[in-house]
Amino acid sequence: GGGGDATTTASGAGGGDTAKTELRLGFFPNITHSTALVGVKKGFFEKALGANVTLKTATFNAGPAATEAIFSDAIDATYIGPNPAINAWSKSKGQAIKIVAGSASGGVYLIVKPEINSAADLKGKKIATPQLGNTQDVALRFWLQQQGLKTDTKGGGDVSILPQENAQTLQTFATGDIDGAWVPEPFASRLIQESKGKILVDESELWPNKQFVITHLIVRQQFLKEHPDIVKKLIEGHVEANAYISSDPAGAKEAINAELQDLSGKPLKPEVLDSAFKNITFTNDPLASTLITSADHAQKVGLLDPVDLNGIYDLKILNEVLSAKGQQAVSDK
Amino acid sequence: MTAPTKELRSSRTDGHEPAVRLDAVSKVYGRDLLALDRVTLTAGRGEFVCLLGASGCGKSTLLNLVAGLDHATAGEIDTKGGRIAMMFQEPALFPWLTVSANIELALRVTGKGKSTTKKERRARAAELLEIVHLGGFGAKRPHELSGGMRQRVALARALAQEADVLLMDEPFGALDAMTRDLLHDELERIWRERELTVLFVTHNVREAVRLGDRVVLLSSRPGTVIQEFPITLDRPRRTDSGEVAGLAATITDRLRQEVLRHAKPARRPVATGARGDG
Amino acid sequence: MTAPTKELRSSRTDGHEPAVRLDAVSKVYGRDLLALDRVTLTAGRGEFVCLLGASGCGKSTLLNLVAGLDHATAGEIDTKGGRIAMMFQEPALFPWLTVSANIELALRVTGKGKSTTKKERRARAAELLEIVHLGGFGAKRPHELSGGMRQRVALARALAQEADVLLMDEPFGALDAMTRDLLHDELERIWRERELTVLFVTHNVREAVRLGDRVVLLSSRPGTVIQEFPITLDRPRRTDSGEVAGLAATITDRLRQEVLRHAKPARRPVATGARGDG
Amino acid sequence: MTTTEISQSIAGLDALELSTRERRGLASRIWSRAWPMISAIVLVLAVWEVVVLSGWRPEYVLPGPITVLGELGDRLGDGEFYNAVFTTMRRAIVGFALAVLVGLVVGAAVSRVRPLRAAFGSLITGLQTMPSIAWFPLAILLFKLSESAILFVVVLGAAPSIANGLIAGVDYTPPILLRAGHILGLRRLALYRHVILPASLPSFLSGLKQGWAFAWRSLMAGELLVIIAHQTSIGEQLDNARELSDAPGLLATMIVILVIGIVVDMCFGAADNALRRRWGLDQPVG
Amino acid sequence: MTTTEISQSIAGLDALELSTRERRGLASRIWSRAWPMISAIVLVLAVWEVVVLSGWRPEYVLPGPITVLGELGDRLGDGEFYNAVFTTMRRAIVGFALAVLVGLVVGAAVSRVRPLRAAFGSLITGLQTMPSIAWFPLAILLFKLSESAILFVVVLGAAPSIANGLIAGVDYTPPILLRAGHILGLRRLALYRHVILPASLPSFLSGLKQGWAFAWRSLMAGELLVIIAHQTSIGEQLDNARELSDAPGLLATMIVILVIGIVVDMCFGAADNALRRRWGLDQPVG
Ligand SMILES: Nc1ncnc2c1ncn2[C@@H]1O[C@H](COP(=O)(O)OP(=O)(O)OP(=O)(O)O)[C@@H](O)[C@H]1O
Ligand SMILES: Nc1ncnc2c1ncn2[C@@H]1O[C@H](COP(=O)(O)OP(=O)(O)OP(=O)(O)O)[C@@H](O)[C@H]1O
Ligand SMILES: [Mg+2]
Ligand SMILES: [Mg+2]
Repeated sequence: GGGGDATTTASGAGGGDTAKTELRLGFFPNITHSTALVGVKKGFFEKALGANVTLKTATFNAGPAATEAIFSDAIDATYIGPNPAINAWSKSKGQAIKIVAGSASGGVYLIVKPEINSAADLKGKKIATPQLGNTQDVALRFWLQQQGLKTDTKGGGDVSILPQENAQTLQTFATGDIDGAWVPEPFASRLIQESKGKILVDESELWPNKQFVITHLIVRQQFLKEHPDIVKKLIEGHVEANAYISSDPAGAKEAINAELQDLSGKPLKPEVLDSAFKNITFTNDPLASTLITSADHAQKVGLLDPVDLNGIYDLKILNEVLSAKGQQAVSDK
Repeated sequence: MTAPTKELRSSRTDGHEPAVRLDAVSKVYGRDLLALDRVTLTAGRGEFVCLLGASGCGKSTLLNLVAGLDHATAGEIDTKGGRIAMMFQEPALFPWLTVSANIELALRVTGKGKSTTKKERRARAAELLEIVHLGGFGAKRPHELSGGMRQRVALARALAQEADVLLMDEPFGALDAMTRDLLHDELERIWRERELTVLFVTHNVREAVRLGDRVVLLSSRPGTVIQEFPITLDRPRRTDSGEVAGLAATITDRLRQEVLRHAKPARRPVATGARGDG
Repeated sequence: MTAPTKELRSSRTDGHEPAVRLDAVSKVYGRDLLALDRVTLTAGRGEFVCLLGASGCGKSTLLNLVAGLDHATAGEIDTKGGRIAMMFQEPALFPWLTVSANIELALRVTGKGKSTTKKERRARAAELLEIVHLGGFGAKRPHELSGGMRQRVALARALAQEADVLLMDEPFGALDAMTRDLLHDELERIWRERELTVLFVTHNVREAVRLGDRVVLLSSRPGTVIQEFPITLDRPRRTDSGEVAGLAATITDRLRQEVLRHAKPARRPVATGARGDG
Repeated sequence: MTTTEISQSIAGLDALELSTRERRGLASRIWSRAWPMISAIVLVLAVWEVVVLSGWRPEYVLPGPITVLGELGDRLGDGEFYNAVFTTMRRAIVGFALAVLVGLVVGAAVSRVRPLRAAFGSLITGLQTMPSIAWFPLAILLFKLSESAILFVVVLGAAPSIANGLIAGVDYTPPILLRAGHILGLRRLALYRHVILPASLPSFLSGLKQGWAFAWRSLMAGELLVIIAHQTSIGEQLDNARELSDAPGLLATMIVILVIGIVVDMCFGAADNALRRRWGLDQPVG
Repeated sequence: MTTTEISQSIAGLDALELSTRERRGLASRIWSRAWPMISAIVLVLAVWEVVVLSGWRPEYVLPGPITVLGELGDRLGDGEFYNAVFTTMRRAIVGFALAVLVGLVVGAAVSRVRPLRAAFGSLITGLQTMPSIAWFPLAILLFKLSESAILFVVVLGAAPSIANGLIAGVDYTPPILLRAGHILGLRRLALYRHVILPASLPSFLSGLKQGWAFAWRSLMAGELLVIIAHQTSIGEQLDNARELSDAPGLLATMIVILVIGIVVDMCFGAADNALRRRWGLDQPVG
């Protein structure tokens, strides 16, 4: 495929390393995408890509748009959550994308009204999730199933699950229309701080090593085939950014808020940023096992047709980069 | 059928209480088109007044003012004669209603019509359509009628209103002589029966003499009353009678003078003369 | 001004090549309203044919068919006479154009008009407005004119088309006698100059006699030709001349018979007779 | 032949023609309306298939008509689908009916009361341009997580359009008809009911059509607002298809939306044709 | 007084009246149009404040007018805001202009060519009911992440409406005018240009108005499609405010959208009034 318009000129023109090439990178203006925010703000990507590759960024508000862009050859790589990645993989029958690195983990909670103290109290209550069949939705359903509470995909059962946008969840929780929500940061922190919610479940408690994937980096397979060198540089920048975040959290937070301000005009409130940032771990490990387990759970609660995730990961480059830095390799199992 | 005697009905205003009175009424359109210039005119209760005048002299404007559809620029208009019905120069039928429904609507809104049932109104509409010789056309829609037929429906609708004052703007302009004669008779009969006050605009001088108690001549733009002719011929009159023809000839002559006075410099340069709107 | 001699112009069709020919033309509206019943009629090139008939007898329908605006149910229509202009029963002016622009549009579209400049057309429109005695009204919009004035604009527009066949549907119905006389003269002059073929519908028998080479009488619904009167009076004729009046009286009598034949059972029950659409 | 004979024979002919016309009516008339549509559909499908076959984009991005129609067929075989259509149609119809009511009242008031018009006239178009999502917070504030919240969004989307259609109709009512009504003694509400409303009908009808489109689009957005137990809806399906990057599902849902839109338009079209026939606007021209 | 004197004196009076009228024009006429609007605004703000003061909902869910106007004021003081308005208006105008072009061509073709109408007539309304998000994948597919993708969505949103307005206008053109045009020798394109288009102008204008609303709403959605670096837009601000549950920001953005909608409506209103005056539709009735 070849690019047609101004923003995509040189891409796909062939693997000429000397020619000036472009890397079109997508991400969301969202704290779980901090690796990208920091990487862009602090110039880690640009530095890694060098003079011959121009970085073009595109921001999206949600996974589907990013997937559409990848499918349509409009971007080459993007930070994205686990669900859209699985969807992109399964819908394209393993042709469209590869996960090349992990980015963030954790930071997902079941926040409930103060009077709710246990799973049993949830009977007859309304709990929101961001989207039917997404990671949080599946996690909630699976957890409730384990607690012996019945649910169905239409909001019926012992606990009524209402998929709605996170922004709407903030409002409906504040007005008391829902009793709780299984949401990622920064919404979890906002529910706690603005509407006196409390944490009933920390999702990381449910996973081995208290880690599970929430953001990772995917690339277009075609691009990966044609420009493995550029992908490698991208991953180098990615690893640099994550290293910076763990070495200088304060500086990272500053960079994150500055970039958010740039992109959406509004930075996060410091206390929200602090609390959210604390709850998320930034890691290069895509935590492959958690993705596979999550997909398994989704099948169990009836939200996903059986899907073969074999080959969704391509961590060869990441491991090269990591070993060059003397870090431990990650696994795709 | 208890019509007042002819003598009483056809008399001039003098003794009567006026039903319509215009006092030095002027009308300016836009900035400077003077359409009516201090027109003073009175129609007594039960009087049949015909208005004659050249094309564009302000006859329709005058009727509109009397009907209260437009406001006079100067002067006063009194219409104490009761409720007003009007037949416009165009039929102005409602295209979304059948012919019968157009008339029924008028029956429904007006006076005693309010207490009638739909069936009564339908029957009455059919009667009115018979009067204008359109029996059997009640179910048609206006666009299915010929020009003259539409005009007759408009007449039936105006009659349906059972008003006290009837303003008619060239009501029979699109009719052949025969139909016109028949309708003259009908109109005269209804006028007598209901003691209507009628203001009747026409270009047909014989028609004016045939119907009117009085014929009022308007000058060309700006319109103003130049002469009034009381018509004292006995009723019923006939359009083709010698008396009517004679009187009509007199009035036509007077009208001709008036038109010629305005159209002074013959054909082509008539325009500057005819403008008169400066 | 090189008008052919009067004798030649006012003759009947016989020798001439026909400009308009209707052969057993019938028109049915909807399912069963027979408006025209096997009408056969010919107008020679340069002939002035007047159509007379009661209201609703199908005159407008006939003109529409000749103009090609509607399709005959049966029969054949030939219009070899060249381009056709038409004046409708209503003015049918374009409300979004000024009076002058309405005429200019006609000038622009028609024949040689295509090669004229905007300025020439404007000047020509002003001339035409003078002819219908509306000089100085070019900048007005149709709604600012009186009924009769609009009709005259429509006439000017029809003349602007410089067609060979002119269909006119009660063109002077809304005009006073004086203006009408003046326009009769103008129309006759233009007819002579341009060797027009004219089909002229009117309710005014005198007007028909004043203008026509031939007067065709149509019966009431369904319309069909009942009689033709060749008018051999010398031109120029005058509407109020004795000869015209005499001939008009004859024709009126014939018309009256016809109408009475149809309207058999007097006033009220006329309806069933007048329906005739079964 | 006498006149009566002629007219009888014509009536006879007419009856003859009529019966054939009606016989044609059952096949030929439908056919004459259907063939352009069918050929259009075939054409579109063909072009689509050619584009897909050309390999311009992989199947998972731009699936071919066969895949999509297969997907659609699967759905048509599933009871869930009819539930979704039913739920959405119910909401659309209820919301639209409410919007018509509101639009009628607002349009009538604003079009005839001068200060109201000066105050709110332009606000109507202003409201019309407000995207549905902007109303979500307010909808939830007012109606909690109930179906009423969805209807609220639908009404806010469609009513301005309907009001505007009415206002345009009122503004363009021929003055001569208003005068005729006035002379008949019709005032205010009666004038409205007997003259202005019927005279504005064509414009009102086209406002209704636009209103339907607004209502439907608002509904598609609004159905994501509240997901009510055991009720799938078309809006939800559309969103899910997009969320799951399910191109065939998305296209199938789009086809469903198109078909519903076309059917609704045909209803409006029928009303419109009836109106034009009655008003005599369908006369031949030349 | 002779006639000329009278008409002169009337002209004089008229001139007098005119000058006062014009002097009033500068203050009073604006005032007479403005006061109902101002009072409406004051009324709305008052009701709003009362509701907020009543403590019905917490301030962060339903902020009061003062907070919101403060927020709006902040934005008005910020260059960013004008950039956003400028970007969005530019897109709206370009998209709308394209939509007018497309709508005009499609409307003209469909309204007069019978098979086209049978084939695509109903499809137009069908397209109109298609929510913008359904077009996103196609837009990205065709135009990548460029401004063209946004414009594509805007045109698809607005053009059907404009085409429908034109079609309705054509359908309701009085046959007598068509006949007059036909007799003048106007055929096809010329008939279109000189008769049908001007006669449909009122309906077309109202279609344009609806089209603008569709264009704007599609734009608000479409601006989320591609966020082009360093170009904020109103659509984006609206979504951000929502995403961040920033109630004052959301309301401030809604006010901006309303104001733009109102201003645009006033432009259409001015065109409309001019049209009605020229056509003589503003005559007194009684
Ligand atoms: N609405 C209007 N706006 C501007 N001028 C008008 C308007 N109506 C009428 N006029 C002008 O007023 C004058 C008188 O018009 P009016 O219609 O009263 O004449 P009329 O006597 O009825 O003529 P006709 O016999 O031709 O119907 C004309 O010069 C006309 O141009
Ligand atoms: N469009 C139509 N649809 C149905 N019937 C029509 C239509 N037009 C005319 N008619 C009928 O055809 C007959 C003849 O109408 P037409 O208009 O030709 O009469 P006319 O001779 O011009 O009458 P007038 O002198 O009143 O104008 C009438 O009975 C009328 O009802
Ligand atoms: Mg008049
Ligand atoms: Mg006629």
